[in-house]
Amino acid sequence: MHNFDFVKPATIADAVKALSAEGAQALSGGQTLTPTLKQRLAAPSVLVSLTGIAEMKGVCMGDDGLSIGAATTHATVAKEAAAHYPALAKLAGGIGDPAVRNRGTIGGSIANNDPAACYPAGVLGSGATVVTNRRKIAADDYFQGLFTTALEEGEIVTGVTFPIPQKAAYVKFNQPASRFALTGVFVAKFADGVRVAVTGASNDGVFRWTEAEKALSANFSASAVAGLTVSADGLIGDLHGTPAYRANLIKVLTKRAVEAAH
Amino acid sequence: MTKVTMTVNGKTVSGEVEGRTLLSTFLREGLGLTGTHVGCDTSQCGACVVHVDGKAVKSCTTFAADVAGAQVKTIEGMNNPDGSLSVVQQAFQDHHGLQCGFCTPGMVMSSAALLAENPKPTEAEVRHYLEGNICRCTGYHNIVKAVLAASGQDVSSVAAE
Amino acid sequence: MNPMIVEGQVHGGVGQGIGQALLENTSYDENGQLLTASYMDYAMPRADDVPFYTVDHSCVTPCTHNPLGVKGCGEAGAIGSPPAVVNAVIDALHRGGHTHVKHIDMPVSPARVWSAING
Amino acid sequence: MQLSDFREIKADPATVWAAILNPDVLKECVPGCESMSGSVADGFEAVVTQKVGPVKATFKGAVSFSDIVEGRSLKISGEGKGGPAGFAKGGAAVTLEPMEGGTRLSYEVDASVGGKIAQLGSRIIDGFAKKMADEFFTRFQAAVEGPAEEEVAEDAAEGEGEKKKGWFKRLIG
Amino acid sequence: MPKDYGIGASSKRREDVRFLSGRGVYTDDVALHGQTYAVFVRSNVAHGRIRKIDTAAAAGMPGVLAIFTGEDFKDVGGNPAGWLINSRDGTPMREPKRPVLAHGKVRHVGDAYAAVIAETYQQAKDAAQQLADDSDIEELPAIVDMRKAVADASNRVHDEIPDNICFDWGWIEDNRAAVDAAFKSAPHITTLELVNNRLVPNAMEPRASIGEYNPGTGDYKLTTTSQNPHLTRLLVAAFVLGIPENKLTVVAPDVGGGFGSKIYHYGEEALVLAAAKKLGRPVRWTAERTESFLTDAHGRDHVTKIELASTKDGEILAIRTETLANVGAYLSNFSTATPTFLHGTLMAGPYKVPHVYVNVKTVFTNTAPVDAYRGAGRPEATFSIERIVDKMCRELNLDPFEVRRKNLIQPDQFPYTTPVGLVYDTGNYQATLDKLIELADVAGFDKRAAASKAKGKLRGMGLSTWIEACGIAPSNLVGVLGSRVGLYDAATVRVNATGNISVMTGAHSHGQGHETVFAQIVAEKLGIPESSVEIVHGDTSKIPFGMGSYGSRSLAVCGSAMNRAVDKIIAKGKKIAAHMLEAAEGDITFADGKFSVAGPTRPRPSGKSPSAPMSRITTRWRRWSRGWRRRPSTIPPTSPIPPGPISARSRWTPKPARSTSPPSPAQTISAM
Repeated sequence: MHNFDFVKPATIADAVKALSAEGAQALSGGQTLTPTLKQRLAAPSVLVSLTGIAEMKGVCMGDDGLSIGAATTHATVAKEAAAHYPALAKLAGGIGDPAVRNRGTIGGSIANNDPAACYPAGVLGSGATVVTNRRKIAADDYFQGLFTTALEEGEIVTGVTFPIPQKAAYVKFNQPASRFALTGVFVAKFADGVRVAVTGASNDGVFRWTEAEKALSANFSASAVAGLTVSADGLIGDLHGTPAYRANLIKVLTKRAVEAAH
Repeated sequence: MTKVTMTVNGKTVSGEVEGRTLLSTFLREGLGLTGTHVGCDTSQCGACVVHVDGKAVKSCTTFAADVAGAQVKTIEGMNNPDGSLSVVQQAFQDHHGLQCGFCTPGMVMSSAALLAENPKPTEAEVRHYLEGNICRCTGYHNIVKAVLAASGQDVSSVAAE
Repeated sequence: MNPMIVEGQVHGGVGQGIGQALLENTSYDENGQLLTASYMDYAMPRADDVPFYTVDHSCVTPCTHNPLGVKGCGEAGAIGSPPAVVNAVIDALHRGGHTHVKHIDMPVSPARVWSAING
Repeated sequence: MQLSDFREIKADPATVWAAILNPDVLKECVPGCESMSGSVADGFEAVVTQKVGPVKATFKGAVSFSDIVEGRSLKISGEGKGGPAGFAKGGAAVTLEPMEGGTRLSYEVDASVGGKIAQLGSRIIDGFAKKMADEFFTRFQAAVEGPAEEEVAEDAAEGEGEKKKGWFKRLIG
Repeated sequence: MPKDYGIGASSKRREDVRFLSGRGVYTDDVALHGQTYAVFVRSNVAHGRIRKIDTAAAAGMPGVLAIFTGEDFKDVGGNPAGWLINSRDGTPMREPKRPVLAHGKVRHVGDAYAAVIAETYQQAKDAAQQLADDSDIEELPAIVDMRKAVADASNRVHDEIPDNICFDWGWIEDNRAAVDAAFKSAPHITTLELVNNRLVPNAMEPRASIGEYNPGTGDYKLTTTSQNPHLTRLLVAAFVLGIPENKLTVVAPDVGGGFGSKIYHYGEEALVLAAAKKLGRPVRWTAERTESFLTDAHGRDHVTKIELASTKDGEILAIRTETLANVGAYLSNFSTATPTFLHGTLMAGPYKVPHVYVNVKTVFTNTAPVDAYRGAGRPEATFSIERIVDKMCRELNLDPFEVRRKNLIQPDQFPYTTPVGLVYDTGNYQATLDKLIELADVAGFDKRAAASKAKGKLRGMGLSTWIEACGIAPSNLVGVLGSRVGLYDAATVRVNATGNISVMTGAHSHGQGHETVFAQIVAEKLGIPESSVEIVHGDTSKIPFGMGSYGSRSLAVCGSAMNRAVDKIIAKGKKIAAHMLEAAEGDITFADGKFSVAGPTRPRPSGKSPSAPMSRITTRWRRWSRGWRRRPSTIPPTSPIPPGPISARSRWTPKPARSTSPPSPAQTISAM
């Protein structure tokens, strides 16, 4: 690992200031970034840990829905969101393994926007709002493709607010080695329609399966998805599954998610 | 170099670390606590699991400076005060839950964390909880059995050893 | 010699055999780049990939080549388990009507089973 | 990784051809390119920085041209060493055909990587390479023919009176 | 009632206490004063010609102490293959040199072509990157696919090997015509093409090595992750660096799993020794996991076409196979034995097969070396046989249990000579099969399958029956077959003055629990508590020359050596006891840790106790041997007992089974 200065600010303002330094990089749990640094695949000059910022931690139910601080660990979400948004809590409880869940954070996950990460599916599938130190960004605008988000230079995610659907579920098919999602589908039924977000499958990262949303909005049952087809174009093909297999998984997992939704 | 102070196995320790110093490096090289092992580069094998403020974390994926002030517990701090094996450790020995011993410290730390959270886990819960700890020797059979036994459950009906 | 240790050896071998049959594969691309160079892509068996099982060694025939009459056990589990697992998968597919599937190469991953069924 | 695609560019083949061989155009069009210098005959030296999620790597290498059929087709090959990340190689066989209102540029891209990026990143390499190729040819198209209509309209609304040309066109008059 | 002590008892493992307390000492846990760090510069291309390695910039970087390249080792030896195999035409296999560091060409991704030694790990890492940046390696087309490697001879892994084939082995060549004839006349033939997937052993402890050199004495010490420290010492000393064996100690402390991958000697071990000598300081190296994936010997990787000839009711008539076996870029130490004598000789499985012919072509490719991984050859053979037997059952609509039962060797046929050169000593395969059918509740399977189906799932049942040949030996026979080392093992048993026992063994534990199990043997035989027996292993300066642990051999071979050494101890003890107990040697018996006079207890002339425990014998012997007490005349000076502590060393190489058709290459065989 190349060396760097390590700073751990206590406020968002101090974090933003620290991140304005040349070569500064935010660290929010570091379960992806740290292995990357160990491999010398990145060499920031300053690492700014965001997990010491109290105002970015915690799970809180409010009028807009469930607000989760960006520095809240997956383990905390799994525990504290369970009463309010069980599908999301279950998603958080299925990320990585217990030790990873005790360090990794929701903010770190969605800022990274790994195409196989679970949280992007939960955020996009819920139609959540990503809150940064500068603005609020709708999930539909936030995720912009492979490892790409709407975040600008110096902008950090401070929290995410989830509207609570009537029913929802996340079903993930593990990549057998990394335990990332080979494909994962988040289905959420709201009063005004259904959202379906797919992770792990596309070269462009998380996306909404609009045909299924339409079909499920009309009839929220697994059979509504049965007649749909998923194109393999643009889907990931790797050691663990072909694009055609992932296309199949999208459909199968969507059905399972609909059946599991409660 | 900056100075960090934390409590390791009940003792307050301080040391000079670089920004890049990992908790595993600090424990092994700084404090000579070599029971915490490093078996991979990508935060998956779990041989390096320790407790930070009571929670299992991978010390090879945690910067020492990030846990300054924390309570850290390593495998060396797991024995009973009289030096005997704790319940979890004893269960691993009784049920042959280890062979080469390399993954064992992380496995014990994860198991202890599980039992702290969930004192009577089911077999499926044990297997799920240990998915971040890779063992190549045991086929996990006796590890799962040991954890169930450590929770006070009767494992005599588990498929013969 | 020590039944607990003998069975532990068999468990370990079976774990690796199940790994070979269902999960593990070393993959080089056509340029000789190793694509499975970490646990991110090389699927090691984890605790939730294997079940409890019974090991029995009651049918004893002592070895005649050494004074202790002992036979080795370290590798046995890894030798016999892969074909047992693959035979079981093929059997399951045949029982499910997929009788066109004659063989699936290891590791018999879900993706390969799906391809075999649909191929 | 291999892929083929085409673009229909609103410029004549001679203009497109000149753009392809221009190091300034390549510098602007290769995503993350920090410098590009040299000549078609001897090849270009290039420095390219790529950021993919947490990974940030700087590749230093060379771009060369081969199989040149003047005004018609050529192969652009690039190869760069990225320090701890390993190396990346890629090539694009480009063919120009005149069509009504411009040029049809078709390309066949192949890319390969070695070292850590191959060992650790195989799942995203194809997607990333595709994204890079798309971005390169999108930028190239924009450089040659100017921004897309809606962008022009937007810019115009902001007060820029003159219809924008592609910067390459502006460069060459 | 299960035993609670000695042989057959499930004694708890004594080593667990240190492992569970974080007090195990693995190679990377060893910290030495003045230690330095080695980092290897590894090829990013699978196949390339080294044009230039410019070390100047790296050498000037902070903390850098030394840099090595292939040039530094071009005159030392290569790391050899341990088993010579001849091709079908009688020509010996091709053996390219496997250098410490690649020279001229790099042949797989991860092939080390330079190493940097620095004061800290990070400094070494920085300089290694600089060196990589300053190296120019011309990438050549990679040879990856075995079929293409054999078909296209224009591209070569080793320039001097024209067809990328190491050898083309036929087993047994003389049987080939008969096998072909059996296929010609067979009522049914089943054919299957299959792959034994390539695996990485993945011991959880990555490989690590520390080299030390004492300039005052010229002594070297290598602390390394090895399953067999003596073999490593032999290879480093006799073949690679030419260090006199008496000047090199190899220590394998606690080893975190091996599964084959730590049998072999690797270039990193030679490098840290050479570097330690150059610097006069300890030099350490520990693999990152990715380095392990790139450079540990891989396993399996066979592509096989197997054919099985049978009657319509499933009686196996003949088996014929053609296999391409990958050996990777270089020959690892046992890589040539694995696809041949550990694979071809098992190709009859546990069945009565009259005709078997095996053809194996081993192929060089631009991939990591492939060698024995847990099972080594036997899993490949078993997978091929058991898959094709299953396929045959399906084709002929036969019950897989009954077909196996019919073909399994019968209990009264042992010792059984197979057509592939083995003699199976014992077994009762039918009884094992019956037990399996009972335990697995085969009768209830259809019900379980139906229950699964009702839940939308498919349930299947798979059966496999197989042989595990273990403890490959005997030495003289494997020597005839091409092995360049004997496959015996050794143990020394020493009775210490206080009556406790030290056992020095050639076998090395990397998870098997030798410290516990070996103590059980000795304790049982001597009738003393297991806690009185100490097992010493893993240090060539302390243990007799043994071949280490692999191939399920520790107990069968080393355990037998130990057993024999204990017998010698008892024999010695009897001589002393005869004197002490005032009886004839022939009347002394040994049981429960005590020497006694045989027959009904009778009063001794001196009136003393009629038995003596081992500790008293030892004390007495020590006094005699040190001259503290006069050696009794009942033990004449010509007695074979040498002076010194009571200790005995034995070696053991398993005897071949009696074969009915000599000469037969036989192994000791055990069957599950």
